[in-house]
Amino acid sequence: MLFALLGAHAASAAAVLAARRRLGRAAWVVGALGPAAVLAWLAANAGRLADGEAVEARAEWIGGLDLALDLRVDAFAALMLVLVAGIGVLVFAYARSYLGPAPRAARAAALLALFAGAMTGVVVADNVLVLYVAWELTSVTSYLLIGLDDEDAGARAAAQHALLVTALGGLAMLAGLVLLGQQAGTFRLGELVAAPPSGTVTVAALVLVLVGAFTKSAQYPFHSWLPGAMVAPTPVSAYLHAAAMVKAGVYLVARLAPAFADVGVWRPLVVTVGLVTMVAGGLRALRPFDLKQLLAFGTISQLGFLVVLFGIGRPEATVAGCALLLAHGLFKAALFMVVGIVDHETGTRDVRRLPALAGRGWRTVRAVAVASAASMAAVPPLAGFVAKEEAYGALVDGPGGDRLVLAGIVAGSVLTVAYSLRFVVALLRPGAVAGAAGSRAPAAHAPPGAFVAPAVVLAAATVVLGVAPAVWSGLVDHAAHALDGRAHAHLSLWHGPSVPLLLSAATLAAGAALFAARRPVAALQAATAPPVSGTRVYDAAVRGLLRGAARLTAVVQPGSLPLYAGVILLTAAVATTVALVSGPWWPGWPDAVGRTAHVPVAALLVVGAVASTVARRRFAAVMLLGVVGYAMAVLFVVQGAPDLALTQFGVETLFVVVFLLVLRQLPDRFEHRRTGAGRLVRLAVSAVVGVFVMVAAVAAAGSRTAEPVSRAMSEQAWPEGHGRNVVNVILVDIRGFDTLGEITVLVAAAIGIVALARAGRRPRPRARDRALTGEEVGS
Amino acid sequence: MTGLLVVAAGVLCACGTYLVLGRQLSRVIIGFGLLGHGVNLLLVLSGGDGGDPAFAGPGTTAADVDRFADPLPQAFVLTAIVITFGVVAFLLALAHRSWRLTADDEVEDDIEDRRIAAAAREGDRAGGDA
Amino acid sequence: MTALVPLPVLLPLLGAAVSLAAGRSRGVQRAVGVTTLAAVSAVAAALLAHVDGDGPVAVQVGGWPAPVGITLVADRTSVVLLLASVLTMLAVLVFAVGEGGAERTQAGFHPLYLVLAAGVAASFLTGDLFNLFVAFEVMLMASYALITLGGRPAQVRSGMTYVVISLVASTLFLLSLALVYAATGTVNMADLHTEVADLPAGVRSGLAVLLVAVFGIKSAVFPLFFWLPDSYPTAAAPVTAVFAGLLTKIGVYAMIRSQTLLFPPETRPAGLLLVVAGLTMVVGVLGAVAQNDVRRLLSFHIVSQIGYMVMGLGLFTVAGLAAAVYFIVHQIVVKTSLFLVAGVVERRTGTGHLDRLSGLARVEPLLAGLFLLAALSLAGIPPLSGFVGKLGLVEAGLDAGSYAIVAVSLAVSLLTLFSMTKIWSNAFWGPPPEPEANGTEGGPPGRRLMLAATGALVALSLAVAVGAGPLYGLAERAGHDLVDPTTYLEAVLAP
Amino acid sequence: MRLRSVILDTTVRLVFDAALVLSVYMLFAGHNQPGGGFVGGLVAGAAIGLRYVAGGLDEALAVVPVRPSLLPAVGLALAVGTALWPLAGDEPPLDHRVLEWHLPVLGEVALATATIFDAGVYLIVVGLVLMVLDGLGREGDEEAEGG
Repeated sequence: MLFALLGAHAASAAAVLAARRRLGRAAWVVGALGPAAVLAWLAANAGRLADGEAVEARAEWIGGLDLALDLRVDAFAALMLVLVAGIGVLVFAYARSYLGPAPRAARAAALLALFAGAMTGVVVADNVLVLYVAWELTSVTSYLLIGLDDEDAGARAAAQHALLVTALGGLAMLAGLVLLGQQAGTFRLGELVAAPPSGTVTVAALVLVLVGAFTKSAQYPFHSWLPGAMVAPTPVSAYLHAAAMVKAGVYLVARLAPAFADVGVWRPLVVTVGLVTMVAGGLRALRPFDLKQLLAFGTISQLGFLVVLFGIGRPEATVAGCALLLAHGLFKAALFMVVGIVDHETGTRDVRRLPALAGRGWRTVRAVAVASAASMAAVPPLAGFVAKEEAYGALVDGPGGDRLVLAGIVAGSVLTVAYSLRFVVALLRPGAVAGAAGSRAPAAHAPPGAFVAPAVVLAAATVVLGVAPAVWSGLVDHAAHALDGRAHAHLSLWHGPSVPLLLSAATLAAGAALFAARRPVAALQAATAPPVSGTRVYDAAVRGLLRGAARLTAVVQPGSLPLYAGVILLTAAVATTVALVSGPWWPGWPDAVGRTAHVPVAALLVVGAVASTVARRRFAAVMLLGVVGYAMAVLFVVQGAPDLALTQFGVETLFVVVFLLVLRQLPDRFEHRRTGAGRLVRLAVSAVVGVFVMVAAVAAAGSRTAEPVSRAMSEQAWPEGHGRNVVNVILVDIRGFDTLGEITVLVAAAIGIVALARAGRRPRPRARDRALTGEEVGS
Repeated sequence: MTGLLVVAAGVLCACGTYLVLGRQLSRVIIGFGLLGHGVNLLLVLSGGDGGDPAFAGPGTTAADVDRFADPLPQAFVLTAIVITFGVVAFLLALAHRSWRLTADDEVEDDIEDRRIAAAAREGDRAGGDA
Repeated sequence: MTALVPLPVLLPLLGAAVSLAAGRSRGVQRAVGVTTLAAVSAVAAALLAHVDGDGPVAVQVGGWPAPVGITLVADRTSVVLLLASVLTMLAVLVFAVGEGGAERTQAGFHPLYLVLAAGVAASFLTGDLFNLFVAFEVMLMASYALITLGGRPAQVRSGMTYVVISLVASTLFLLSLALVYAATGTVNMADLHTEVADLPAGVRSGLAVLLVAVFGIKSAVFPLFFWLPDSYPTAAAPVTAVFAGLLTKIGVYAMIRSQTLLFPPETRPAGLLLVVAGLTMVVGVLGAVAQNDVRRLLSFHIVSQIGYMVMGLGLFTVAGLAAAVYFIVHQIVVKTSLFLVAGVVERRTGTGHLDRLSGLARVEPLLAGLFLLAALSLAGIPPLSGFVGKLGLVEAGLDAGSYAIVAVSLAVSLLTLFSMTKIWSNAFWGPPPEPEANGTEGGPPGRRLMLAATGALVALSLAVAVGAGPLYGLAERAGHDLVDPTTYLEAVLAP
Repeated sequence: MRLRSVILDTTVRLVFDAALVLSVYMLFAGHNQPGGGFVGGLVAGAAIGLRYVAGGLDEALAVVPVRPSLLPAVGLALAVGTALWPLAGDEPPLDHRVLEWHLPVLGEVALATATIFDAGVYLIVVGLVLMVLDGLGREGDEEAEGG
């Protein structure tokens, strides 16, 4: 069944793409089938999941790599699925109005459906390698979604930025997961967490896995891709960058923390990164005039909060994390939708150009914005408040180190209140945030009801969950319990006059004060803004990579053939010699002179070779080469190889004839050119090669102990091969297969020569036609 | 293995290498000719120091076989000679074509490589200025 | 079953002869080419089924038992690579017919292509080191002729680079054969397994490293790869595609085969191979990042990806070799698909330069989808075949404690992704091209055939991923055979 | 037209015929004496080269009445045929044997498949020479004549 759910996503995406011309707006309905199926399935299985049961499925894929498609849904996965599928359905409904039947809409709907499937895969995977598969699929689909408006260079760049950063983390994570699995002896997530390994390798593996989680959840210092990703259409942002994809990292931290929080650097690392992210993101959210950017940094901040809560790995904090996970999904998706509606209807989301959202039709939108932002700021009695109370409570009662964490979280929450206020005020009274700016967009018509409805649903949920915590107390309890057997949740609105309540009140007050003092704060921020932003670092890295690559390539790839040949010959000679002398190898000096006949032949060979090398005339050089060839033939006679001598003689003759045939068109003298490798370098390389050849030959020949196989050939040539000439029997019979190959070479050479000779004549094109039209200059 | 012939093979290979590292295709081809001779010489030597031509018959005895020059490397060399001939003939045709296209048989540097090298230098200068 | 083993070599040769005779009828040539390669694919598939079930099959050519005669050996590694290669060549041939470039204008295309197929098959199947040299030469000679087919200036220039460097490699190969025979008196690989073990340690190591260098040139590893990006991109699109997909992999195959079969464990240059693998990956991918021409960019990726295969070999474990074998299969298919996509793009737009391409996803959505799948697979994005290969290498590397090479391989896969997004972002995204710029509406003639061939290959790469379970099992068994070649030796040397 | 010495012409023709006979002899004798298909083919090729030098391209090409590329095609087919043919009888490829026929007039005729294989080699070498002359020779002549 779980496989069917995943398949439904893929099938609906395929259906949308296949019927893109006919579907129109209906594409969004088809695309939503996957998430809808998940919701239906959740409803049907709610009881089992609440009882602590898990639904599992398994299919083999690659046994050799321990990669089986293990799927498992427990209560925590169910909580994530509520988020992924529930908000997913609403986003599809919203996008139907936002993107409508635009030409890109079908592509967007299909990709969004694929993305929802991938995200579902992340949540239901019980094998860490399967989780990685789904994880990377979310990266790729989000790449394509961010670049949906591909005619915009900014969108293309942002998409690449997001993909590369998350893929970087993904690769680190892959290494970490494999190491972890190898340490534990299993790649099943459940088994891994149940019996966690430890030790140095495990610690390293965990750090690598965390890098993956941090990049995906936009934690500092890997956060910079998320604000850039806001170029995507708002439904995409609402889904990927609020509810779903960025939660993948949080999800992974949540899964692993109960087992690994005490191992090595986990807890200090995760909590530090989370806190830095929460505070830094909150500070950045106070600055942008683009409402979507404001929400983006707010999201980064809240993700940091979530990472802290889950990363601590203690039951109380885990409970708070589960509560905040859901609350955040609700209010952030609603807020993105609001910004999208405003953008869609007014044509801008810049506070400095925003018109007053007057009129009856806008009242609903304003209400949604206020309720959701208030939930974000943890104003009672909303879902965000309930979650925040749990978080404060978890840390107040914790051990000493948690006080520091608590202080950080309070600071982050103060900032949250401030930017939430800023968001609401900017929407309702733009002038109060941006001052009296120049031209404002004209007041817009109210959005249609269907456009607003999804956001209303989300806001309503925010309110209901806040007013009646009992509604979701069970859900959170089961989810937290599934993560950590010791965790139990009992959500309530009113804990009595306790430290958390006081902290909440103080947070709200401080946040309001911070917002009230926005002008001095802004001035201070402008003065103390860090000189480097994440995007700049990324851009510099990419530029540096491109320049470094070009520089390296210019060095190793100068395009000079003699240089290539020289490097290859030198490498072969030197590497082999080094290996040769690494062990016993020298067999002793060979005889100086074998037969007397060798002396004149060897002399002829040497003289001919040297003379041919230094000859300045082509004709002379070729003739001298011929001399060497004939000397070889003589040598073959001396060595007892008459067939060889005959062949050598014939081939050499033919070669000289063919060479002269070509040469008659070339100038007789070689031209002097001072190009390429210098003469000295060439001489040195040649000397190295020559010496290497001699040394290697002596070493190889001197180490022969066995009888050569050719002895059997000589003995069998007559009785078995019916020939006296052993060499010929070898050629046509014993090793006839070689000869078959050899004549094939001749056939191919003949075809190639004819083709080249017949190739059409062209005026000497110095400036080559690089277009490579594929057009041939055939006969 | 005869030292004298090993030295001859080494000299042939060295001379061949020197020519192969040049830029004019006709000299490169001559270089491959020399290299080929050098390596063929080594191949023949790999069968020992030679002997009687390997001709067998009904009356051939083990002692006769002992005196044979090793026939197998001869077959190798024969194959190698023929293959080298085919390839070198093709290379000549290529030189011929090159001559007709550019009035030269020189091996030029790769244009795209040089373009990228130039771009890299350009980038360095721009980077230095920034 | 033994009768099937030589067929992948002999059938294309026969086809080449017929095709050469039928030089004036392109129709006959096409029929011969497609039929031959389809038949060879069927033979390879049947062989694979047999070999995986019953172990290696050896055929003593001419009836001369090893080590006297030449032995052809079909084992898991060679046959699975052969099957992938032949299927790829079949798809590229169909593409070439659709493209109507060199295939249409040059009578020599079909015979040469079949000779190339024969050389490829012989390289995989031969169990004899000298015969491997001959098989290489068959393959190379056909490739020299194919790369310069048409004789355009750029082709002649890059053809020179290609031929000269290949000749250097061949000369070194011949030299190493002379040394091997001088030292052992045999060239049969199974026989060498026993003979080499008796050599002095230094001589053994020297031979091992020399063979790494020889096959390293062919497979384009650092620092022996410089010729490749200069020579591949200028040929006709189908020729580049088939070179990119096959030829370097055969070098890697030869390296794997020779290092595992010929040399005892203590001689294997594992450290050297891992260093070479890392440098090959890094330098190759940085070269790709620096390029602006699609085919050149992809050519550098050939180099970079070779590093992954050498990494699997350098680990010298069953897991590492299994990953390498799987990775080669994946690369043969995916790299060829990418070059075919590049071919369609150039046919359609007249350029492969990223600065001049834009918005292709709008006008060619199907092509864009094919590219995306192949590119993501190359970058190792799950659940595509490249991911499976990468995961195999990562697991093998971490299991062997070779952390550094794993880190390098992962970093390089990020850079691979980067350069793939560079192509996607520039060529497929962006404002669509002007209507008049893309020539004939609906693309060039033969476009459907080209897209069909490319699509078939991409589908094959998906099958490689979906069927990764059985295929990886096969690769693991192949890796096991490579580490422990007992069955191979028995098949070859048994009386 | 170039002026040709009649003496040269006649000599070449005589030598040419003798060389062809020699080449065929070498082809068939190769199994027992130095020679074989390759050397035989080279001798024939050299003879054709001589014809080319003496009489120009057309005369050289006229030696063989068919398209030059047919020679390697047939040669390759013959060689591959001898490799393929034993497979039909479930023998290893290239397993040579002596075929004997009893023909009406000639009586016993024996032909070793090894010789067929060697004949294939011979044809390919001759074909290669012809194709090279046809390719490079023609271009060269045109250029030489055109200045």
